[in-house]
Amino acid sequence: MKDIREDIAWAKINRDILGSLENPRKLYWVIVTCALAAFGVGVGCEIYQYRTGMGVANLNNPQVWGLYIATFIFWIGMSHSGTLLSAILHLMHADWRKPIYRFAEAMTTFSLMTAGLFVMVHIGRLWQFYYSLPYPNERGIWPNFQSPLLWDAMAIFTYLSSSVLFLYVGMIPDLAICRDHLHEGWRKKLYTLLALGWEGSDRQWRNFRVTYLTIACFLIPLAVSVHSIVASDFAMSQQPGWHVTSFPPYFVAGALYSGCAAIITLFIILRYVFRFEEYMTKSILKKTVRLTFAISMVWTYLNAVEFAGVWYSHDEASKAVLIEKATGIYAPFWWSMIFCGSVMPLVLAFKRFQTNIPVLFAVSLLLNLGMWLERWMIVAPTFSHGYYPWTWENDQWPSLIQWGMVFASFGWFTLLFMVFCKVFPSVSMYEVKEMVYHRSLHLKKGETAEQGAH
Amino acid sequence: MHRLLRLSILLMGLFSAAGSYAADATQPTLTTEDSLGPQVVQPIEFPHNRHAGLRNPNDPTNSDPAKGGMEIDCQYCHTYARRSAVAGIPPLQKCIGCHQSIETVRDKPRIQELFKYWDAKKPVPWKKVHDLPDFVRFNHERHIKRFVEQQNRPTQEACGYCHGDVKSMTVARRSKPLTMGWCATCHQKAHPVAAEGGTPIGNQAYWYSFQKPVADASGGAVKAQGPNDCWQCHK
Amino acid sequence: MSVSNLLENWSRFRHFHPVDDKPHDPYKWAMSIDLDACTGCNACSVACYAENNIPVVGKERFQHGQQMHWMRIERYWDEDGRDFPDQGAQFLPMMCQQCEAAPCETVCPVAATNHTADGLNSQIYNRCVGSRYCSANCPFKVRYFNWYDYPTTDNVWPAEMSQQLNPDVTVRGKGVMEKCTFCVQRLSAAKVTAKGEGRIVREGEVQTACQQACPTSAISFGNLVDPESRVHKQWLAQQVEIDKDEQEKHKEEGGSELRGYRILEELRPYPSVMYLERVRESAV
Amino acid sequence: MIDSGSVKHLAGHPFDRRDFLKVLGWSGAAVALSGCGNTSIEDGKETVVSYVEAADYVIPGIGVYYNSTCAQCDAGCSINGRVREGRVLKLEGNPDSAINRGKTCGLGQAGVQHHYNPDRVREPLLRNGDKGETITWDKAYALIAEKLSSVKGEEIAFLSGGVSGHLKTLLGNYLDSIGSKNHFVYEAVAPAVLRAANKKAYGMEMPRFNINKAKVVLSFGADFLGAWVSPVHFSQQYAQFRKGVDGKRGVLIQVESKMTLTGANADRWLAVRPGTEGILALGIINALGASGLNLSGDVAAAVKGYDKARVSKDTGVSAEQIDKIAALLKERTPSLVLAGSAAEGYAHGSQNAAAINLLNQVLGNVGKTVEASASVPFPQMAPAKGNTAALKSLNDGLAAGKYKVLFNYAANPVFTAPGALKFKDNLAKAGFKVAFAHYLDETALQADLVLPLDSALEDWGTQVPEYMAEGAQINIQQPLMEKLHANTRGMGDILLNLVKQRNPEGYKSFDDYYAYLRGALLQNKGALGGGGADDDTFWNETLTKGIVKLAGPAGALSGKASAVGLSLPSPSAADAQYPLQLIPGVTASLRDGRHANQPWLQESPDPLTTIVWDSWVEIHPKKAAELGITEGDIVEVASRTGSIKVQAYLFPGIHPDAISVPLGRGHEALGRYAKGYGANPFQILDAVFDKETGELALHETRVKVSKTGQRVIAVKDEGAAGGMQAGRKIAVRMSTDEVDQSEEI
Repeated sequence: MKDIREDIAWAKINRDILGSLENPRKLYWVIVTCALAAFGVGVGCEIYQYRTGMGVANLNNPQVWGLYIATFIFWIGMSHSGTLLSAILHLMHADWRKPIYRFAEAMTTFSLMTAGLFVMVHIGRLWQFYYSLPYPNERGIWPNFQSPLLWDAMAIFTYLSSSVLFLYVGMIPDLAICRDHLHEGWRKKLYTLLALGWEGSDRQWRNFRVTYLTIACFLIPLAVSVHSIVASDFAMSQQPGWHVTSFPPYFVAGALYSGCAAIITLFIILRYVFRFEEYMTKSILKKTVRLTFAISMVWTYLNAVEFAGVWYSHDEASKAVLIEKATGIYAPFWWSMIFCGSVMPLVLAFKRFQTNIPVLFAVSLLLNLGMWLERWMIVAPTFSHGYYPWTWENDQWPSLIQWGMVFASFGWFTLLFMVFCKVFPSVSMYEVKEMVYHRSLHLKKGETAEQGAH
Repeated sequence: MHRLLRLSILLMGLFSAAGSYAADATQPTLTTEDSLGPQVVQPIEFPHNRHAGLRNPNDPTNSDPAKGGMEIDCQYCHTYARRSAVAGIPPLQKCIGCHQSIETVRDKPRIQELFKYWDAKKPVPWKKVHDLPDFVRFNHERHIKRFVEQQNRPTQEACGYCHGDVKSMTVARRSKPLTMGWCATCHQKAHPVAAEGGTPIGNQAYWYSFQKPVADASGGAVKAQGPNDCWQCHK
Repeated sequence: MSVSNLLENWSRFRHFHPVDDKPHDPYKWAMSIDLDACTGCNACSVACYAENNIPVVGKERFQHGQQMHWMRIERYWDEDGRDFPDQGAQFLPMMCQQCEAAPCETVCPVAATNHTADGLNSQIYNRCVGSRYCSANCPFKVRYFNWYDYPTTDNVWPAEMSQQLNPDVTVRGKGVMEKCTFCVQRLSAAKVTAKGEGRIVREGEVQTACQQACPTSAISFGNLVDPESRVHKQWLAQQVEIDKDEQEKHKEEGGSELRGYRILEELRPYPSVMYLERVRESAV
Repeated sequence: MIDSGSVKHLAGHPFDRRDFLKVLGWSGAAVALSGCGNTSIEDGKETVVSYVEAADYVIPGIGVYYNSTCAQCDAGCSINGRVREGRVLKLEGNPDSAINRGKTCGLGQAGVQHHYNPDRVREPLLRNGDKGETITWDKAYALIAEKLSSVKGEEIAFLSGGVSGHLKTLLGNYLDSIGSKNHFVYEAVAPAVLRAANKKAYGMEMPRFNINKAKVVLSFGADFLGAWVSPVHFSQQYAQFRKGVDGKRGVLIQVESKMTLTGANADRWLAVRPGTEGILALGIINALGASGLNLSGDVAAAVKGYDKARVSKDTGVSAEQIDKIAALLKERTPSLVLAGSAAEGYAHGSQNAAAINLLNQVLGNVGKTVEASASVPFPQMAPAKGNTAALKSLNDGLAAGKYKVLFNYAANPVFTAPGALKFKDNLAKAGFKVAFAHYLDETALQADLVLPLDSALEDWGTQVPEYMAEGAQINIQQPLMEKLHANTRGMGDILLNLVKQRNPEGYKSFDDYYAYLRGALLQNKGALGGGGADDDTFWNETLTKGIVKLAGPAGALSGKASAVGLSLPSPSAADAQYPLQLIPGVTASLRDGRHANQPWLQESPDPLTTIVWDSWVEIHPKKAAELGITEGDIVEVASRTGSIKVQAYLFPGIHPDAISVPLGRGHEALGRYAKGYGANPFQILDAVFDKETGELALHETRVKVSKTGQRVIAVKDEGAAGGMQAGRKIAVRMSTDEVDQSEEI
């Protein structure tokens, strides 16, 4: 099985991929409509919550965070695989990433944007949000640089802006192709503007390569740090179940894991919707699946490390939280998380499933469910079973407003992502051409060698 | 490539320089059209200038209202300021106390209005001119004690730090911004280390910046006058 | 002002551990609560509602765990499986412990809660953006969030009742965190009076609302720095020191014969509230 | 400035102080709702209203303190109200009062919510069909005069709660003037049996109990820290008692079937079989005798049958425990034995109380920890003590159609009368019913004419407490602020007006009740300790202090608890149909329910169950397991009289043969914070009365409990861990042999 056919003509590549900007399958419009509707639900919830107060989310003391923060971490985590595919694999010269890195990178950007929304939704006085920004003000006071939440805000903002930049820079040659091939209209103007006068000269290519490489190098530590910092929100606090040294790598692993799972899901959708069967081949899917499997095992290992660390420590409160997770009211969710996160990926170990699209679609969704549950299981049980027994509680259940908001975030993400894929080429044309070229060279070399042997 | 690098370094430098300048230079200002502050319509247009304004040296009988005031001390009417956190408005009784024996102005419309309230035993519904937000605690008594009693400054000067030149106004207007940054400008300039009576510095509040801690001469506890933690002024 | 300040004070970042080498002077407000005298009658809690403009949230919101009582009375039972709790119940008034190294302070993104020179843990309502991180990190869970806009909620403060509101205390709107302040409005008033007279606040001059109401005088409150204060003497007699995470007396074999202890002291928040253990007669 | 210890004295400022209680335009007093919303400076939005005239000491921004008397219960605590800009903000205790010494309870703290309550009646209302029609006071007075003119004196009945002081005098005068002798003084929860027993044993109804002087307190269901007699006073005594006489910490033993707040604070809490308190008392006397204490012949004879085995069997208290208690009582003297409402509430309540008082006598406590109390030398001002026998007699009269006109003041019998009396039905038989009311409570809703009263913080009055702490004292009640509602009147003013209808000449010199009160107090200036002072000085000083302390000798104890005639029934055999004893719980904050419309009290968790805003039934976990009941099950509690539905709460502090439902909730009227919350156990009380005094036996209702199948989540402060500490050092306890309290401050 080949990653890509070596004999695709460049013109065909242009035609196929530019086609995705024109006429997707009907399913595309179904998805966009559903996403829009889901997002609308969230808007309604937020308006109601903003006007009435956070109480409508059925948060309480001590359960002050709930699904908003859990889903926030989920989306931050989701963003990591884009960087993995586009930057890390780029540096490692794994060329099979080429047809899929663009949409992965877009996924990074949009999931960060979704995560950012949750910060807003979560905050009690959204209208005073600007207090948390370090800007010069007449009061002469700064935000608290000690707070992991502030680090968070900064890390996410930096990561988001870098990701956008990376996505954009990597798109420039393709934008030029779009510019050159599209009919007149607003899109042509847009591409003209964004392509920055790209002509494909040698000098341009050289500068482009260096810039792209530089940003990729810059982005990798950012990606690691951003989720480490999100982990610090918990690890830096003092609460049982949160104050865990291994949280940063654990979070990063979890992030890559959920990101990879999401890539599988989106891979399958895009492949169908935009008729990318030629480019997003099953062979590439298989590689992604294997990567996912590897990461899932890392995550499982780190999970075990965390449990063992707690279990063999003298921290009775943390132990109590762990036992509560496994046996208390959250037990069904916790065990589902273990099942989805550590048992489900074993399916991916079987070769026959590694290219079975329906199975992979289902499994990838379950993996993501598991990872979402993981975030919830980090946040909620500590609140309901913290240091102070008097405030333990087990009847807090997120209200429909919270669920609505979580639901809507998927709508918002899908909406952004789908619109992006329709407006911009979601498969990198120039990189695919490169790939095809390299593969054909390789093939030729192989053929030559073969002939020589004869 | 190098040019690009140089350009970005230059840009970043410019940006941070501008940012830090902006951070240091932000000064609170009034946002009204003139420097006297917003106008407030009062039930009776009380002429502060007539009561507190300077006497006209050429008019010993002080008969012409257009030309001079009577130099009444602020605290003659606003007696609560030295005794309480709030300055308050004097009771109607106070106005009448003088005005019932000043026959010359009895038929003036404003005075007639005043007596109407008095006869009905109804308080005058004055509008607040200097109205701090409800989460702010400001203590008049402390400021009067410090400036007027300890440092012997003239009342009008001391009150004027926050209330402006009221003696030149008719109806008082808020001519200072009264914002947090504005309070701080004074408290940072005018309150360096004091030998006695200062409060030692906590920790975090300073770091967030409000007031710079200064070590005293002996190198001992760090002391500062005036507000030094948020709870001094916020309630 | 601000950038230079930021840079200059960088080195002071958390440098001043409040309980290290520099003791508070002239004030360090602290409390001690005698659990042997506390009867669990709730007078302190109601007094706190009256003094601090605490909203009554109503049945439904109480059920959702959204109650706002800054001072709660906890009731514990013995856990030895007897049929009857024949040594009575254990009551514990719990409010913000005004920790010296408060876990809530470091995590607030906007510095709405921080330490005052008097050793209080201040909460600045108007600075709060409502991230609720402070509550998440509070080991005692004594911070209460305004889940709704109580001032505009029906029947919380109808027109007549709003006249009872204490003008010295801000009425909190939705989205801000609040907690026990050790009645800071009373403290600052007392400090102003004292300062006007060129002295520091004397023992007995200021009481918190809970202390004032407590029918058994189980609560003492005062200036821990002042050697004349009852609180100072009590802490001394009980050998409880504010900057310890484990008291010397507890290190000895066999435990101590003194009653003073602080809750969750081992987490090193250095609480400013000392409790005195309840005593039960061994002869019956 | 807000130094709460100091009081700005009024003395030396002659003025008509009522002028200064005016509310200073309160928008100017910086009480804007939601301080956080207003983030910037505002210009000319708020109005600041100053006084027209002001006294020197009235300074905006500074609290002025006035002394008055708490009217939330009858204990007579003196309060000190903080007034700012003319609004009363908070009530503190008055340190000069021997009763509460500057302290208050939660109920007292909530007094401001009575005053500012949004559901107060504001206008006189006349019944028009199902509706109340607003009328003027003149019309109301005229109507009363008209109705009274057509009936005879004995056809008029006046029902009131406990009244004392000048109000009582004036009321007496009014009743005389209309020729009625039918004054019924009714309190739903009152220690009436105890009063009678005390009268017998000590010669006075309410002697002084010196808990602080006792080394051991053995309390038979007296909830003196919660709701019994004078809880704030006893709480202070309790604190001293715990510190100990001669450094020896006092020991509290509580004997009761349902744990009260006092029981929860006991060193030893004994779950006794309901109704066998007297048997246990006699058993302890017996054990004391056995351990060598000298018993007089009749006592020894009376307790002869009460050997440990029998007592232990009857009461459920182990023989070993009885021995321990006897040994402790013998060793540590003086001690104090208290008979509380739990012991009194049975058909043999008087016998129980007598047996308990006998124990006191045997221990030699009389004269040491039970002392004669002082009394006010004006018998006409002494409190009219309410009881339930009065209600029964009124009810009988109403049923017989004896009364045509009924006045009602400070009582809510439609809510609090035992269901078996059918009081509401009988009430309808009275032709014209006048209710003097703060709220439209259940009784006021049945009235034909409702007259709105001033709150206790707007009204003048005097009050004489039933329980005198040290010397005798008369408490002064004075307005702390201007009336909130223009058309409410003080009860004194109303009575004065009514009495003037009958006797205009005798009262013409009094414009209002204030003048009457002032006149009456000045008349007795000498006796009240103001001998030399001129009238104004004396009056101002009296108001400043808020208390008139009376010198004079305390009475002497007389009488003797006698063993003669003591006959205690053996515990009743199990009743198959109604197997459980219903114990109506009297909680410190809600009591008989008159203050249930004060939201602080509704939201203040019950100390033992931490439940708020609702009623519950306490069931012992074992019993609950037997019945298959878990927490949150809605159960039906049915007696012979009726049934209520209420949520179950598993409570270890209750005898398995008993259940308890708190009183005070389950209002059908009263106001927005009371109506519809919880259930009212008064409704299902059987009409069983104490055999000697005719008092309602509150604990004698037998019930059965059955599940309805519905469930709720209990609204309570307690979390999922219940009362457990999970091994963490949260609320810790030491035993007396481990602790060294000698160096304590």
